[in-house]
Amino acid sequence: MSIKKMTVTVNYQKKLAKDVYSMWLAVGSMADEAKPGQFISIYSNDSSRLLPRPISICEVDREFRSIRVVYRVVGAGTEEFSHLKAGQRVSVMGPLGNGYTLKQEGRALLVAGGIGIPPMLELAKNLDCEKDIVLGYKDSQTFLASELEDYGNVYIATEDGSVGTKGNVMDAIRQHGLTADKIYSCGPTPMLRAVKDFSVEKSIECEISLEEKMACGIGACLACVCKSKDVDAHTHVNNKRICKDGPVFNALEVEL
Amino acid sequence: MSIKKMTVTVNYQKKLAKDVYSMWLAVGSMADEAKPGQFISIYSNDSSRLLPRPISICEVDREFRSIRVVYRVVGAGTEEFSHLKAGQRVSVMGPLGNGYTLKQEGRALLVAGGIGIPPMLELAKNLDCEKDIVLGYKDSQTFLASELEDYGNVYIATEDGSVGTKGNVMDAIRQHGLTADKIYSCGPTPMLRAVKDFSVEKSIECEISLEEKMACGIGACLACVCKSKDVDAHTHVNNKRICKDGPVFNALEVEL
Amino acid sequence: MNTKVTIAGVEFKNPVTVASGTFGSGAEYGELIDLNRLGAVVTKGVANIPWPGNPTPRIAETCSGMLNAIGLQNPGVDVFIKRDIPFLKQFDTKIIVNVCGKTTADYVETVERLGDTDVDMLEINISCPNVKEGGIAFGQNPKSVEDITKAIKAKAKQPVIMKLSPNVTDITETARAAEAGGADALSLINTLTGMKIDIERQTFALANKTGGLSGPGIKPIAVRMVYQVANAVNLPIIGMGGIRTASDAIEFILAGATMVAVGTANFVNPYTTIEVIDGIEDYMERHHVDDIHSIIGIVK
Amino acid sequence: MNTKVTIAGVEFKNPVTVASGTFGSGAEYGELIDLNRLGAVVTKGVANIPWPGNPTPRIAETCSGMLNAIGLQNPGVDVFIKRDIPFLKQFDTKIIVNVCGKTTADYVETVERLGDTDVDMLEINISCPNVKEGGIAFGQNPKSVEDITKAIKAKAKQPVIMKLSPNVTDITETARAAEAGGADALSLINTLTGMKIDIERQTFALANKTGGLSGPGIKPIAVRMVYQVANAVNLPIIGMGGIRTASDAIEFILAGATMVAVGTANFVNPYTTIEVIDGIEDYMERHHVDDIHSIIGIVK
Ligand SMILES: Cc1cc2nc3c(=O)[nH]c(=O)nc-3n(C[C@H](O)[C@H](O)[C@H](O)COP(=O)(O)OP(=O)(O)OC[C@H]3O[C@@H](n4cnc5c(N)ncnc54)[C@H](O)[C@@H]3O)c2cc1C
Ligand SMILES: Cc1cc2nc3c(=O)[nH]c(=O)nc-3n(C[C@H](O)[C@H](O)[C@H](O)COP(=O)(O)OP(=O)(O)OC[C@H]3O[C@@H](n4cnc5c(N)ncnc54)[C@H](O)[C@@H]3O)c2cc1C
Ligand SMILES: Cc1cc2nc3c(=O)[nH]c(=O)nc-3n(C[C@H](O)[C@H](O)[C@H](O)COP(=O)(O)O)c2cc1C
Ligand SMILES: Cc1cc2nc3c(=O)[nH]c(=O)nc-3n(C[C@H](O)[C@H](O)[C@H](O)COP(=O)(O)O)c2cc1C
Ligand code: FES
Ligand code: FES
Repeated sequence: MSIKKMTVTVNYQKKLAKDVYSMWLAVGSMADEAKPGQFISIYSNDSSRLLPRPISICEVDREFRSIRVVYRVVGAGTEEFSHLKAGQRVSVMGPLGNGYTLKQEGRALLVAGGIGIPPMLELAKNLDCEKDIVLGYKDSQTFLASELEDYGNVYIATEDGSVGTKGNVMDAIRQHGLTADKIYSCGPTPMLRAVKDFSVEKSIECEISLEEKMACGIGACLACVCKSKDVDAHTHVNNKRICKDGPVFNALEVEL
Repeated sequence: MSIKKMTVTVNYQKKLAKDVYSMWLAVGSMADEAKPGQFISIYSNDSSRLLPRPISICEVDREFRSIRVVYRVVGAGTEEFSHLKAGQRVSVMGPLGNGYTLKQEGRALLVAGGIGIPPMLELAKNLDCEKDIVLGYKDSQTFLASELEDYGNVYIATEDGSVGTKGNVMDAIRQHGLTADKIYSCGPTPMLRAVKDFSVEKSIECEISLEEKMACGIGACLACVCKSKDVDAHTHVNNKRICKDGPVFNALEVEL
Repeated sequence: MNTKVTIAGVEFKNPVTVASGTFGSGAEYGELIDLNRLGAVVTKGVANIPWPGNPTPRIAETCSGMLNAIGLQNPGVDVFIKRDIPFLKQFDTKIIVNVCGKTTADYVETVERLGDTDVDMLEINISCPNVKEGGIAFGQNPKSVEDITKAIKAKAKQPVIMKLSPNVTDITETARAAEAGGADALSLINTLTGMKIDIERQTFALANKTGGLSGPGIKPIAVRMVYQVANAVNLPIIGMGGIRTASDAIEFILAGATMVAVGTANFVNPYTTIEVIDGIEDYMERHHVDDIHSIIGIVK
Repeated sequence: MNTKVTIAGVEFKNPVTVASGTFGSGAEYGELIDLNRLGAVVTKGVANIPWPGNPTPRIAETCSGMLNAIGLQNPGVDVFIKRDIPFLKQFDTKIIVNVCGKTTADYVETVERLGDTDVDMLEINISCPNVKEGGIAFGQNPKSVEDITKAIKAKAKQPVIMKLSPNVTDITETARAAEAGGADALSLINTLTGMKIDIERQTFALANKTGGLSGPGIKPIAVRMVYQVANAVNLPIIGMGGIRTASDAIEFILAGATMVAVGTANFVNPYTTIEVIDGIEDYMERHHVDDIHSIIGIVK
């Protein structure tokens, strides 16, 4: 697998919900090897903003060699991206990180919250087994839910109760009595912690995707570490690099 | 006269010669009072470039409340401006500086070199007298000459002799035996020095437009001073602010 | 909502002022913004006699910053008193006069001349990197900071703010020295000494070779120093260095600044001060802060 | 055209290397660029034993810069010797190992362990602002710079580069101290101590509170210091701090640097080093420079 940095063209951009945008990028060969759970680094066109914005791969179109990202505007970088129009150019590096390990038999439970939802789409497309997909949102500003319905049973939880279960993803899992042979998860740390506890309690294999501020995005700078249970083979301390050794980890490997 | 800073829309941009661009900006009320010899500050859209680029007013269209600038790409800022397309936005401040004092009787001699030529167009349009216009270029990459022909007799000098007189503007003035009741000039310092000497020798009133690196553009920071003959009323030292007290000076006021 | 702050008995209607040398004495920016809105105007440095300043080029752009080596050109305190103070008195804002000098006697002379005028405070620039004598030489040595502070305080009729240089190993040392000398407040940071080379002409971009680096690029250094000084001395701080938005200003306030000054950003956007004033109020509303004092220095 | 430079007897095919800590030991960037092109690879700091580094967040973006407080996480010199040196030996480039420590004994131990390995030079980091012990504490005091340089030189089998901190009042003092201690070369600058505050969460952006500021925004400070040091000591200088383009690198060379290192810019554009190498050649061609030595330090 080879990482590339290149300037690519925006094919299409669309607003999905309040502050949430979907953008297709014509990334050429970068699309050939991209896997669910991997991410790309997107760079600002403004030269005062140096660092890449890591954004998960939401979908891959190998035929048109394009990658889709779905992101929330939270600061200056994502604000800038949201103004990109079809035909405009942006620099990206990828594909980065390891991605999820696909288990094609049994029953899979995909659990994601907020802006952790996008990677679930390419994952669901690539998982050839029974899938329950639990999505957590703050309110009725949901996104990607209907697209995910094509690939599994979608259950929604909203904090304000406006759609689906009132509460968080764990409330929805309990309400619907969901269980599985493998759990795949992405979302805010408190959610991941709850999902991990659930997986431990039920002895279900569980993969989670983590987030941290990044500089290099490729494992060189040691900015983006998380605490690992064991001494890590690369760093020889209890630190794993999220950008290189992750962002997807077996839930048991890491401390949350 | 009131100075404004505002974000304006590009109406039209066109390449005039190698690295030389012409751009019309819809500046609203800024066009109402703009005078020949004044300039505007154009700001970069890239937030790593803080300082304004001072660019002379080349033409004013009061009906359509637009200002035209003609500029040469010499660095990152002008490079950025050259990519602006109709409909795109850019921040400008103006109108700045004092402008030329128009003498409407007798014979005027307009002498400009290189990227000092643009302010001559609005000046020529506003001078209601006989005009000889001497333009200096490096080579055959001339610009604005034919537009200036509508307003006076145009004489060209090129360093490589490809058009008009081989040499500089002074060579052309001598070759054509030009003289005048008032000289208006803008261009590189060595040229201004020669023009000043000529005006002194012939006892012709002469106004020249100077250049210096600017920060505020409005007279507050004292970045852009030139040496003045007398102690200046504002600064109380022998320094005048080009942005505020100029950029146009009586040639006798300043030391070059 | 209260945004009034008081420093050494002088009350400012809000904590926003301008950084010396970026705003003249206000006349030019007064054409673009309402000076009545400002907590105070800090003037360009003034000396006992007129100074011609440095040769040009005096400034150069850098990434998210600029270098300046104006060299403290100023018309001298006489003209200043006759022209600039009456101009500023027309507005409902406080007047802080920035004072520069080559020797302690120069500073003291200027401070004495200003004693009977209607200015509210004095800011003593002992940190200008662009002049051969005085300036930064005073500001890099704790002993001389203390001495000059004492000498000025002995004669000053208005409260004295000492303006510190960031070009030091440990800014808390010079801050403590100013405190020991009797300073009423501190302002920081002045510019960091920098250099730009024009590689095509193979010479310095500034006639003065070096210049002072200012602008958003230096903000993290300024915030760090304000934080350090706020936790080292018991003096109010006017924080500055790269402030461009209300968020930047709030960083300084949370780090421990009682007031903030907008410098280089005036050149980029002359409306910055007004936007900062309004933005601080928005922030306070959003965070339910009734009195600005309750957020000064709360990040520890 | 000659772009070869020699420092303390070590010949580098060109004057371009990377800044410690921004390039790991080259393995990751080796997937993107050809390491054979580089004059040298400078590794991430390594200590006598593994260090876990600081808690996260370890970095924060700033205007034209970034703050880092990695805290010198490293696997320890044993793993480094076993894994990273053999990896780098595969390439036709020089190996400079950056060494960190908490005490002089730590540094000396690591330097001794590296003595029998195939590394070309040692770069001693006495200027890291992000660790409680060692690091910057050594680098801000001329006396301790001289002492630690001597102690290391007494044991080092490879030439020793001392890496200086910009967080000092006068960098020529620490440079002279390193020279007096027997340093073979100097590298500068390390990062400037900075701070960023997250105003919404009202806390520090970095877990370590402060971090080191790097990137294009600090370049004018770095160029100034390289110029000052080049004119104060007789040692070759590896210049760094905000280099992003060949033009930036040439500024450092004209100011007096014999080599240049690309740091933060690797994160922005992993091809920076290659572009800088090619760009320096273009510049030399355009300016009819046959030997790079004829432009080192020519701006005076
Ligand atoms: C592996 C990974 C995958 C991600 N996938 C997505 C996704 O698919 N959709 C999405 O909307 N967001 C995703 N994020 C979060 C996204 O990276 C941040 O929201 C984004 O960087 C914010 O940039 P900004 O300039 O708008 O915000 P600012 O706050 O202005 O950014 C300032 C700096 O902090 C960094 N930063 C801020 N928030 C985060 C964060 N949560 N994680 C890492 N760095 C951050 C930025 O990259 C930048 O360097 C992902 C993060 C990681 C680590
Ligand atoms: C009153 C006045 C009127 C001008 N009118 C015109 C015009 O009509 N057309 C035109 O092409 N040019 C004009 N110039 C020159 C123009 O300002 C510069 O070419 C331009 O600023 C270069 O910007 P840059 O980012 O491309 O170059 P860079 O070299 O990257 O600029 C770096 C910095 O230096 C400043 N700078 C560089 N060259 C000059 C210069 N010659 N004068 C002042 N500042 C400079 C820039 O503004 C910027 O702050 C004028 C200058 C002045 C002072
Ligand atoms: C053009 C210019 C002129 C300055 N002149 C002075 C001065 O006369 N006296 C002074 O104390 N500081 C002077 N300074 C420093 C500023 O007041 C301020 O401390 C510094 O620029 C940092 O703030 P900023 O990044 O917001 O500009 C000057 C700065 C600039 C850019
Ligand atoms: C993420 C990061 C890690 C760094 N780690 C080290 C280090 O281990 N040892 C060291 O001497 N310098 C370290 N530095 C400092 C750089 O080597 C360099 O001196 C500094 O970043 C200035 O150069 P730049 O602006 O090109 O990045 C580090 C810098 C960064 C940004
Ligand atoms: S971002 Fe550099 S190691 Fe992960
Ligand atoms: S640019 Fe500030 S005084 Fe002219």
